[in-house]
Order: sequence, then structure tokens, then C-alpha cells
Amino acid sequence: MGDKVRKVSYIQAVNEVLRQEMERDSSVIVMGEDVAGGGGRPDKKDAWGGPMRLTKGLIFEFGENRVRDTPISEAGFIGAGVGAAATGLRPVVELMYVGFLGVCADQIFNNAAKMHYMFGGKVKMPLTIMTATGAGLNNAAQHSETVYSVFTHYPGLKCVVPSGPYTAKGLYASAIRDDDPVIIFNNRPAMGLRSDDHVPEEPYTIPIGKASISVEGTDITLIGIGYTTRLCMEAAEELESDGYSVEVIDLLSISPLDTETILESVRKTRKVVIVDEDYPRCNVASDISALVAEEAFDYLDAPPKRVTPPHTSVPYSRALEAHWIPNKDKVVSAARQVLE
Amino acid sequence: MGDKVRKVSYIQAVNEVLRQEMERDSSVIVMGEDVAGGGGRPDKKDAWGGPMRLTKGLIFEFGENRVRDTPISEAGFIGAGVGAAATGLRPVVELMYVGFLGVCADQIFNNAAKMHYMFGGKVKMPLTIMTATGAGLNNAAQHSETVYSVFTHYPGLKCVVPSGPYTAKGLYASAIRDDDPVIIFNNRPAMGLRSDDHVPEEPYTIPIGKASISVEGTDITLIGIGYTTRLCMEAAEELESDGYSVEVIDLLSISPLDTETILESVRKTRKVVIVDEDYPRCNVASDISALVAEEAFDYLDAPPKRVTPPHTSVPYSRALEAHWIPNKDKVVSAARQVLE
Amino acid sequence: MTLTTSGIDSKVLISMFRTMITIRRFEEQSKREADSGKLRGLHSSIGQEAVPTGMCAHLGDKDFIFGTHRSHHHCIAKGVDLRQMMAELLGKSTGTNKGKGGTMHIADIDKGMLGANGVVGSNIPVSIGAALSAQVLGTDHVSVVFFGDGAANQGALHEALNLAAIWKLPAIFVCENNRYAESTPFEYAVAGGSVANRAAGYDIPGVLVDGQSVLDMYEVSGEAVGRARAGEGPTLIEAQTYRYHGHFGADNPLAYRTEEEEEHYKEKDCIKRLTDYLVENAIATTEELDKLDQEAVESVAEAAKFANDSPFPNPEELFDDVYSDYPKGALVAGMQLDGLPDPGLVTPPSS
Amino acid sequence: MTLTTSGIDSKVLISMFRTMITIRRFEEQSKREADSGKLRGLHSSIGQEAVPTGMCAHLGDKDFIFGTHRSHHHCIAKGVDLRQMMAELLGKSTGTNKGKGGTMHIADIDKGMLGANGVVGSNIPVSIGAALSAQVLGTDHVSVVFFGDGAANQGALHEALNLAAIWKLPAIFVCENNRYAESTPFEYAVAGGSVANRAAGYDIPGVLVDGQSVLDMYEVSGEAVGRARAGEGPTLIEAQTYRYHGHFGADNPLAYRTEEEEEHYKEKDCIKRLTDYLVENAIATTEELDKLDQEAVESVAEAAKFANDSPFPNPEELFDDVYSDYPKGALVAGMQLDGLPDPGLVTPPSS
Ligand SMILES: Cc1ncc(C[n+]2csc(CCOP(=O)(O)OP(=O)(O)O)c2C)c(N)n1
Ligand SMILES: Cc1ncc(C[n+]2csc(CCOP(=O)(O)OP(=O)(O)O)c2C)c(N)n1
Ligand SMILES: [Mg+2]
Ligand SMILES: [Mg+2]
Repeated sequence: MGDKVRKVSYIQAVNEVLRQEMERDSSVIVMGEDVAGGGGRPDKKDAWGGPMRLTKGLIFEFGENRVRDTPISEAGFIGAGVGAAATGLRPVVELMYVGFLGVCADQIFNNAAKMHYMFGGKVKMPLTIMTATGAGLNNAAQHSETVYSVFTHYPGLKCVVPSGPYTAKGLYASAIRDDDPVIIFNNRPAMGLRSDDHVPEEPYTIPIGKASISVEGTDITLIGIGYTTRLCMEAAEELESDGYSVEVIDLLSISPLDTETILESVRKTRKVVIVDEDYPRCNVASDISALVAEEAFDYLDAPPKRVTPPHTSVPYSRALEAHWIPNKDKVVSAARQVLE
Repeated sequence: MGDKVRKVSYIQAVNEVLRQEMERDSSVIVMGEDVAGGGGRPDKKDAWGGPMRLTKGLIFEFGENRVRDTPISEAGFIGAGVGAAATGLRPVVELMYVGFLGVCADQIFNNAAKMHYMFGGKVKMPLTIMTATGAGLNNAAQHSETVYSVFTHYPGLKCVVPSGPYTAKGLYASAIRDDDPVIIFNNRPAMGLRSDDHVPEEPYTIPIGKASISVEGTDITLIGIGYTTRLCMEAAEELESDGYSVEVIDLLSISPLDTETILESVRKTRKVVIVDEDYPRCNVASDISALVAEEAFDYLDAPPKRVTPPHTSVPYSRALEAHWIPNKDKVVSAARQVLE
Repeated sequence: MTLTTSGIDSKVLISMFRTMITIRRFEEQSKREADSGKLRGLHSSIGQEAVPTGMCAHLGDKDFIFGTHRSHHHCIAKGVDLRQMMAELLGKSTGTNKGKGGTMHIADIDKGMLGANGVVGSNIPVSIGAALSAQVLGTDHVSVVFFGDGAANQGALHEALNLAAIWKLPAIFVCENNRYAESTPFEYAVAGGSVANRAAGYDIPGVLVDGQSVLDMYEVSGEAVGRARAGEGPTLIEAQTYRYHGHFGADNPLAYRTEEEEEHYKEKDCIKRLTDYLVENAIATTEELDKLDQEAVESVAEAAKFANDSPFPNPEELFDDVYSDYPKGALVAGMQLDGLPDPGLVTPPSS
Repeated sequence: MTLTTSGIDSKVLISMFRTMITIRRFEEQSKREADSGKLRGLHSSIGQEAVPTGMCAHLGDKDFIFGTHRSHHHCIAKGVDLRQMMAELLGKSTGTNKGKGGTMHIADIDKGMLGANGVVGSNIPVSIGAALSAQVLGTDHVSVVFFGDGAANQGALHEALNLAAIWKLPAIFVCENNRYAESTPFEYAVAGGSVANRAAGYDIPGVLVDGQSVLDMYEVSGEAVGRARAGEGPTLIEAQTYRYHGHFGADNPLAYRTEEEEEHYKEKDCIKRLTDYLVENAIATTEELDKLDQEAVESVAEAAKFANDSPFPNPEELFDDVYSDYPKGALVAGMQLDGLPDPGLVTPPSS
């Protein structure tokens, strides 16, 4: 394989797929705060290229009509994204941090999520929202949330959580081409990282609603969501050196949930640990734990186990945040409890 | 007992406790759309007394300073409630329907929920928010939601769901006296109903964070949340006529969750059905199902079972809504599956 | 084309009369249906007919409008089929939304009616999205949002005005100031006592108009639409109007407003005034107008019959249209029908 | 009391100088701490010192202020302890917030600083709540919120202005217009090019002031505070200012603005201008001012030492203060410490 592997960072992968989808379909537009940066000043265009640099350079290629800096008014411009999606565009809108969902939640939960259903299927809603999640950067309670569970709660929304550059590129392409509203959760601490995955240059899609098995195994299933898949992989390595055969599921979509892949795996391994950085109450890990308990009850050799942060806001101090966030050691220790 | 039973409707119970708490503590104020009605017009005061009539008459007793009609700007006045709570008042603020949370969620999730923690415990947040939930009145997708799971998700918030007039009165008193933000979810279809419960005239509290056992039994535990407790009671009656001994838990608080009462009951009955009107993904029923699976695994004779609506928005047509909403028959049928 | 003293083509005037009388008759019928227990949560638009009528007279099917919880008049003015509307109110499968939306969510994309919306202010940002589509795609379509005086206090309006202004979107904001938001008077809730005046802060035109005069409404609408189509940006219109009924079915408005005030506005009734104008200016005779009224009554009656005769949706339709490409029942617990009563047996719970 | 040509007591002038120079020295130190990897996400307030200084000179500990993500200057102007502030920046248990909040959330209720806030616009409604408390409780305290030009586009501002206006709350809204929201220029994002002008729509005073002149800032603040204390309602102030650094630590502002522009504003530096004024009017000598500067440098150095010497919070403190009366660990899975690295070993992940 060697020199055939094309390594790009998460940010580069997203930038590439945005460019490719905009080339492919002229109805795709991008909006958000500083997505160009410079707010259309002719002398200073694309100063930022987005707060996470995901949209760098797009304004030069596609112009101000299709790449729009927005004022700080998320309800206004995400609402505009909803209206644009209903009337012929395929907007990709950035909500800078998921913790800001509260200022625009009405547009997402009452309009984007419900219109297709409420209107009897007569309006399509090809809206993509991309947003940043994740603790670990000492950004405190409002800038470190994950809260994808809240979006998952709402029927009508699709929610995907890429685990690295390869899955990001494929899931973005699927999201943009999808006729339903899709929310993409980018883990910020992992966004600057390259990974060893090969990321093909040519466009490809990864189906929404399907999980992927990262490693096969027979003794225990570890389920990761986005970057926590990486924690699961690291934990798997450690557990394998102890002689366990570990299966790792990379969930990729949290809504729709690939219940089949989960249940099949757990019916095989009879043990499961779910790793979720979201707050512990009413989260995706609870959902999966409940699913497994109800649908694979007779197969389980041990109770399902969740690794999540505690039921607290995200603390600022690195001395506290390090204990708040899931990490490899917590996954290993949970797995050992289940295995023993 | 006979003539000793004082029956009042849910609305009357809430109105009474608001009046009593306002009398008891002059820092308690009430704000919301039409909570008087007439916007303080001297000639037309208290035209509405609140959209659900919960605040009827309060303006006459406590005046415009403490009973405030608000413009339709939930972020503005719930945010004001947050600031008032941090500076010496105990505001009771009405969010008319929980489906409108999206316009003010930032104030609730980023400020009310987080300030106490984020500020190192140095600010108290004695804010009470009351809101209406529930399908069954053909009010369609935006006016029929339950979504208390979303509030439960956030650390820092306390969430209570009264099941009738008696529990409403006691939980309101506790909420108003509590130094943390408490959200009270009133089921709208049940709000006009009287119940047979005795509601003492003198003030009393019901502790937040404690569930109550409505009926004791040994064969199965049915867990209700708010009005679904009533469905559980009705189902229990039917199941008892089949010879089963049914325990019904009235959850009352969904955050904090009384895990002890739940686990104790399930360890005894070894079977559980949870009835939740909220959307099925990442909801309170999932949480409890996961809790039971993980913490009472060895005691369970059958997988836990959830009765919830399907993963769809609430449809308007009564012909569809009747199938969407949980009802007694669904609870009985779920219980039978678990019992058999 | 016969121009009248108002400068408006007489055909347009007659057509606006037909629209307004149809709205009124439709709303009378919806009230009857509501009174007989067949629908709940009705927000009557009687009294406010002139506002969307004057505006929509300038719009085609490809122009977009957006409504509120009180939107039957918007729908009819934009040409939505009465039969499908009434069927929707009754929750029937033949409704505009297949019974999924009901009175607060009627939508018909083919007619450019992009939805009533039950959340106050929520449609305002959505509406500028349609204007954005027009701008990006290079069409000359415009987007119009109707909202109440109460909605003017939502931050969403402010954000949308600002966005529409900086991007010069073909967006028109029409505030139907009917003086109350539920029971709360406009004078109490809107600081400064004017919605139109807020426009100045965004450097866009703000126009106050007598919303009980369809001629005035037609005129200011024409200017706003012309400006939008010409790429000159948004306009904010405040139309002074009145709802004759309570906020919703069971509301008694005399609890918060006076009979004198009601009389004052009914004196200025938009249909009465247009009738007088048409007759006085010999554009139509009373008989001709009566005939139009009669036609409206008939088409509403036909719509009611159609709606009442239509079937309810099948229970399985519950699971349709959650997503555009989603396998039914593949989801989570609860996506199956069991232990359910026959929908025929469902009686409306008392409110 | 020695009044100067500006009409301001010379003690107040000197005190404002001390505040401004302290802010600047503090921010220079926070940058050093950030550069050495001890904190992240710093938003420097250098350049904007005059705005809160001129306002807070009128306020006591019982008056409330509310800040933003960029709020160190607000805190210092309101009298928050430098040592506790610096300790908070470093996430230490001796910090204003016990290390739980950090740079974007510093709060000190004893000093009436009710919190920086990381969500743009979010504190604006909260601030009117403090004004509501004052009104309901019958005190003469006022509440002041600082926010940026970017925040002016959030609907929250509109809602809060309207509420403060209709209730005549003792609320003051101070927009620190530093011309950019991240990289987005004010001229692009704010329709009409003025925040102060928006006040007219709510029928409240809107004032544009040179925020680089602490004398001007002091004057308009005094009027607004006086009006608020007298029960005459809210004021919206737009203070024209400039941030000398990038939006946050790693941001290079020359990517979106010009050197000429930066020079132009640095010419009008608020500290330089007050220095000149004090010396020219013989209110203070250069030596006296240098001495005040030296004192500021020393107290900042002492704060830095205090902060660096302070311990990190214990891991168990993670579970404190979620609720005011909540049994630790009683909750859900995850409320216990296990399998954790020693916090001493935690190295800052690269950003
Ligand atoms: C965000 C939100 N808050 C509150 C309500 C409840 N509500 C429905 S209609 C209404 C009054 C609306 O007044 P206005 O905008 O003037 O419209 P009108 O009813 O007068 O047509 C209110 C408060 C709602 N639907 N949405
Ligand atoms: C609701 C919300 N949207 C976006 C952001 C990200 N953000 C942080 S600061 C900032 C710019 C704020 O600009 P301005 O209000 O002018 O304040 P300044 O940074 O200039 O002091 C943005 C967009 C945020 N924190 N909150
Ligand atoms: Mg109104
Ligand atoms: Mg700024």
C-alpha cells in the first residue's frame, strides 16, 4: 500500500468535499460566521475561511453569492437555510459551536425537522448543518459541549458523527446530497489531526444510517461515536495484548441508528461498552444500552456498560476537565469490568 | 374519609400554590405571556390569567410589579428571569408550550443551567419555569411536544413532572423554594381534570428527586411520568383483574432521577415497563431502561420494555394522533409481553 | 384594462373582492366545523382579509409567502384550493398536508404558500431563505412573510431584517397589526408604539398602512414588490387591522377590549369599504357583488362537503414522511401499530 | 473635590487612569501566560480599556454589570481582585470561580460582576433581569451590559431593548463597537451602519460616543446612570473603540484589516490621551503617572505569582456545585473517579 495512502487532515477532507460538492451541484451554497472572513470586503476576502478553516478558499472559487459570511444571528441565518432548502438550494450552514444551538434551536427543531412531515411530504429539506463539539481544549462549559443527543431526540433530523478524515469526506457528501436535514458533528480536538486512513481524492459517499465495524472480534463489542471510536481502538489494542478479541463499532450515524449492526455484534460477543462524550442523561449511550438490553437480552453475558462524562457541565480547569472527559483508560477499565 | 377529601383541579392546585408561595415570600414574582392578560391595562386587568389560567387572580393580589405580562420574546423574558434569580428574586416564568423551547433554549441551557457551576457555586439560581406538554388535543407537531428529555439531558437543571393536582401543588412549592433552576412540565390534556386525590389547603412540599410508589405489587413494575402514571394505574387495574400483582411508580422527578426507588422495585418484581410520551430516541424511558439493565441485570426475568410514541413528529389528524400517543391498551399489551 | 379612480385595474378590484369574500365565508364555515367539534385550535382571520389580498394580488405562483398560526386568509389569497384546505382542517387524507399539519400548518408549495407556522415569529427567518434562493438562482421572485404585532417582539424579526437589509434580499415583511397578541395590547408590548418605525434602524423603508383598506394595501404592496423584484431590497410594512373574533375559538375578546373599539374597527370593515367603493364608482353593482358572494358561499359549501366526505388517513400513514428516504418501521421501538383503538372510535377529548 | 476643565473630579480622573493602566498591564500578563501554554482561548481587551472604565466610575458594588467572551477589562473596572482573576485564568482553585469558569466566565457577585459569558448576546437578556430585581425590590441600583458590535445582530438585544423600554427598567446597554466580530467588519454585518440608531425604534435614547476617550465615556455614562437611577428607563450607548490584538491569541488581524486602520486607532489610544490630558492640565505629572503604571505592573506581577503558586482544584471538585443541594455521586453512572491519570501529568493538547 505504502505510497498509495493519501493522508489528509480532517479539516482538509471537509474542505475538499465541500469544494467537490459545490462543483458538482450549483445549488449548494455555504453560509456561516466568517466562512470567508472579511465579510465580503473586496480587499480582504477569505481572511478566515471559517472558524475551523473548513471553508478556506471557497469564496475565490464560488464567489460571494454562494459563500456568505453572516452576521452573528444564528436563528436568522439557519432559518434562512431552512427557507432556502425548501425552495431549491442545498445550503450547508455552519453553527460554529454546538453549544450555541440554543439561540437557533427553534429553526432546527420546529422547522427543519418538522416541515417535511407536517406538510405531508410535500416540501423537501436538503439542509446540512455542520457544527463543532467536544471538550479537551479548556474552553469551559459553553464551548465544549457535545449534545448531539438533543438533535437525535427529534424525529426528522439525521445526525452523523464522522470519526476521521475518511469518514468525514464520505458522510459530508452523503449529507449534502440527502433530501433531509442532516447535522454533522465535528469533534474539535480531533479536527486538526491527520489520520493514517487513505482519503481518496475522487468523490465518494458513505451511507447515512450505517455503522462500520472497525475491527472484528468475538469477546466484547466497544461502540464509539466519532472520535471516541479512536479511544475504543486504543483500548482494543490494550485489551488484545491481554488476550481478548475485541470488536469495535464506529457508529458514524446516530440518527438513524444502525440497530442491526449493533445487535448482530452484541449477539456475537455477548458484551458491550458504549463510549459517548455527551452528558450522561438521555444520551445516545443510554439509547444503545436500552436497545441492547431489550433486543439482545438473552444473549448478554454481562450488563451493558456506558462510559460517559459525569452529570456536570464541562469545567474549565484542565485539572478537572481531564477527569471529565472519556479517555482510553476509562474505556479499558469499563471493558475489564464487563469482561470479568 | 368521605367529606374530608378536598378535590381541586390541576389548574386550581397550581393557582393555589402560586398564591401561597407569593404570600409566603415577597421575592417570588410571576412572568409570562398573558399571565394577567390585558398587559396591565387598568381597565382590563387579568383578562386571561395565563394561557392555562394558572395565574388567574394573582395580579389583583400582588400587583403589576410582581405579576408581569410579557411581550412574545421568550429569550428576553426567560433571560430576564435568569438575571432576576441571580440577583435576589425567585421568578416563576411561564414558557407557554414546551415546543417553543427553541427560541429561548440558550437562556435555559447556557445560563440557567450552567451559572451555578461555572461561577464556582457563587451564584444561586432559584428560577422556576413552568410549561405545557402533551399531545392528544389535535394541536399538531409544534404544540404537542413533551421533550422534557432535552432538559433532563442538561446538568444543572432539575425537572419535575406532576401527575395530578396533589403532586402538582407539592412539587411547585418545592420548586419555588429550591435554589436551583427547576422546570415543571404540566401535561395540558390533564390540566383541566380534577382527580380524586385529596389536596390539602395548607401549603406542603413534595421533595424533588424522589419518586412515589402509587401501588405496591410484586409481579411487574410500571413506571409512569406525569399523566402516564394514570395510564399505568388503569393498566394495573386491568392486569390485576387477570391476577397479576402490579407495582406502579409515579416518577415525579426526572432530574434528579430516583434511581434507588426504581432499582429497589425492579429487583423485587424482576420486570419493568416504562411509559413515556416523549419521542423515543434519547428519552427518559431509554435512560431508565439502561439503568435497570445495568444495575439490576441479575434480577431481571425479562428485558425491560418501553412504551413511547413512534419516532415521528406529532401528526395533526385525530385519526393519526390517536395511534401516536401512549394509552392504556399499549401499556397493558407491553406488560403482557413482559409477563409472558 | 379598465383603470379606476384608484388607478387599479377593475378586474383586479373585482378579483380582490372575490378573494376577500371567499376568505370571510371560508372562515365562517371553519368556525361552524369547529363548533361542531371537528377541529380545534382555530384562529379566525375574519377582519384581516384585506392584508394578504392586497399583497398577493401582486404575486404569482412562483413567489413565496409564509404565514402564522392565523393563516387561512394568507392561503386563500395565494390561491390554495379551498377543498384541500378544509379537508386539512378536518384532518383528512385529501388535505393540503394529508392531514398531518392542520389549521396551523397549511402549506402548498405549488401555489407558493410555504406554510403557516404555529411558533410566533418562527417563519420570519425562513421567509428570507426563500428570498435568498431567488437571489442566488437569479430569478425575480419575491418572498413575503406575514406576522402579527406580537411576533414583532421576537428577536427573529430583528435578525431577519438585518440579514435581508445587508444582502438586499427580495424580501417583504408584513406585520398584521391587529392590536392584540392574545390578550396583550400592542400599546403595552411594543415599545415606541410602532413596528414600521423599526425599519429605520436597518436603513430600509418602513411603511404604515391602513390594513382595512385593500386599495391602500394594494398600493404599498405594489411598491414593495416592485422594489424587491428590481433588486432594491426589503421593505417592512405595518398594516393596521383587527380580528373580529377572539384569539381562538373559546376566547371572549371583551375580557380585554371594549365594544366601542370593536365597533370602531367593524365600521372600517374591509369588505364593506370595497363594496361601497365598487358600487359608488360604478365598477360593479350590488347584484354583481352579491352574486360573487353567493359563489363564494357555494364554493365554501362544496369544500366543506368534500372535506367531510373525505376519508381520514390510514393509521400506517403515521410513519410516512418522517424522512424522504427512510424505511418505515426500521427505526426504534414504537414504529408499529399494536393494541390500538379503531380511529373511528376516537372522540375529541374535551379541551 | 477638585474639578478639572472636563468638569470631572481629579480624583476620579486619576482613579480612571489607574484602572486603565491596570487593565492594560493585566492583559499583557495574561498574554504572557497564554503564550507559555497556561491558558487558551484568551480574548484580549487591550485598546478597549476606556469603555468600562468610564462607565464603572459611576457604579458601586451593588450595581450590576454583565460581560462577554472579552471581559477582563469589565471585571477590573468593576473592582474584581486581580489575583483571583489571574488564578481563574490558570484554572486554579483560588480563582474567582474556583477554576470552573476560566477566561470567558469570570464572575464575582460581591463586586457586582455577574459574569462574562461566552455566548454572543446571551448576557443581554440576563442583564435586564438584574434591572428587574432592582425595580421590583425598590432599590436604586442599575444594571449595565457590555456587548460587541457583532452581538448587536443577535435577536436577544432586540428583545431586551423592548422589554427594558416598556418596563422602564434601570438597564444600560453598552455596545463596544470595535469594528469587527472575529474577522467580519461591522460595516458589512450591521445594516444601517449604526447600533445607536436602533434605539429610536424603541423610543429610548441612543448615544454614539468616542469610546477611546474616557472623558466622553464618563460623561455619557453618567447621564445614562442618572436616568436609570431616577426611574427614567434604559439607554443604549454605542462606544466606538478598537481591539489592538487579534480576535483571540492565534488570530492575525492583518488578514482582514489594514495596518493603516490599526495605526489610526492606536493614535487615539485611550491611555495615551488621558495621560496627555492629565499632564497638559497639570492634574498629574508624568512621574506620578509612571508611578501609577509601576504600581499596576507590580500588582499584576503579584497576581501572576499568586496564580502560579496556587493549587489546581482537587479532582473531586468536579462534582461540586452542579446543584446547590445535591448529594455528590448520587446521580448516574460516571459520578465517580476511576481509571484517571494524575492531573499533574495532563499536558495541554495542541490546538
Ligand atoms: C414562540 C411562541 N410564543 C408564544 C406562542 C403562543 N401564541 C400563539 S398566538 C400568540 C399571539 C400572537 O400574536 P400576534 O403575533 O399579534 O398574532 P395574532 O394572533 O394577533 O394574529 C401567542 C402568544 C407561540 N405560538 N409561539
Ligand atoms: C451565539 C454565538 N455565536 C458565535 C460565537 C462565536 N464568536 C465568539 S466571539 C465572536 C465575535 C463577537 O464579536 P463582537 O460581538 O463584536 O465582540 P468582540 O469579539 O469584537 O469583542 C463570535 C462570532 C459565539 N460565541 N456565540
Ligand atoms: Mg396580533
Ligand atoms: Mg466586535
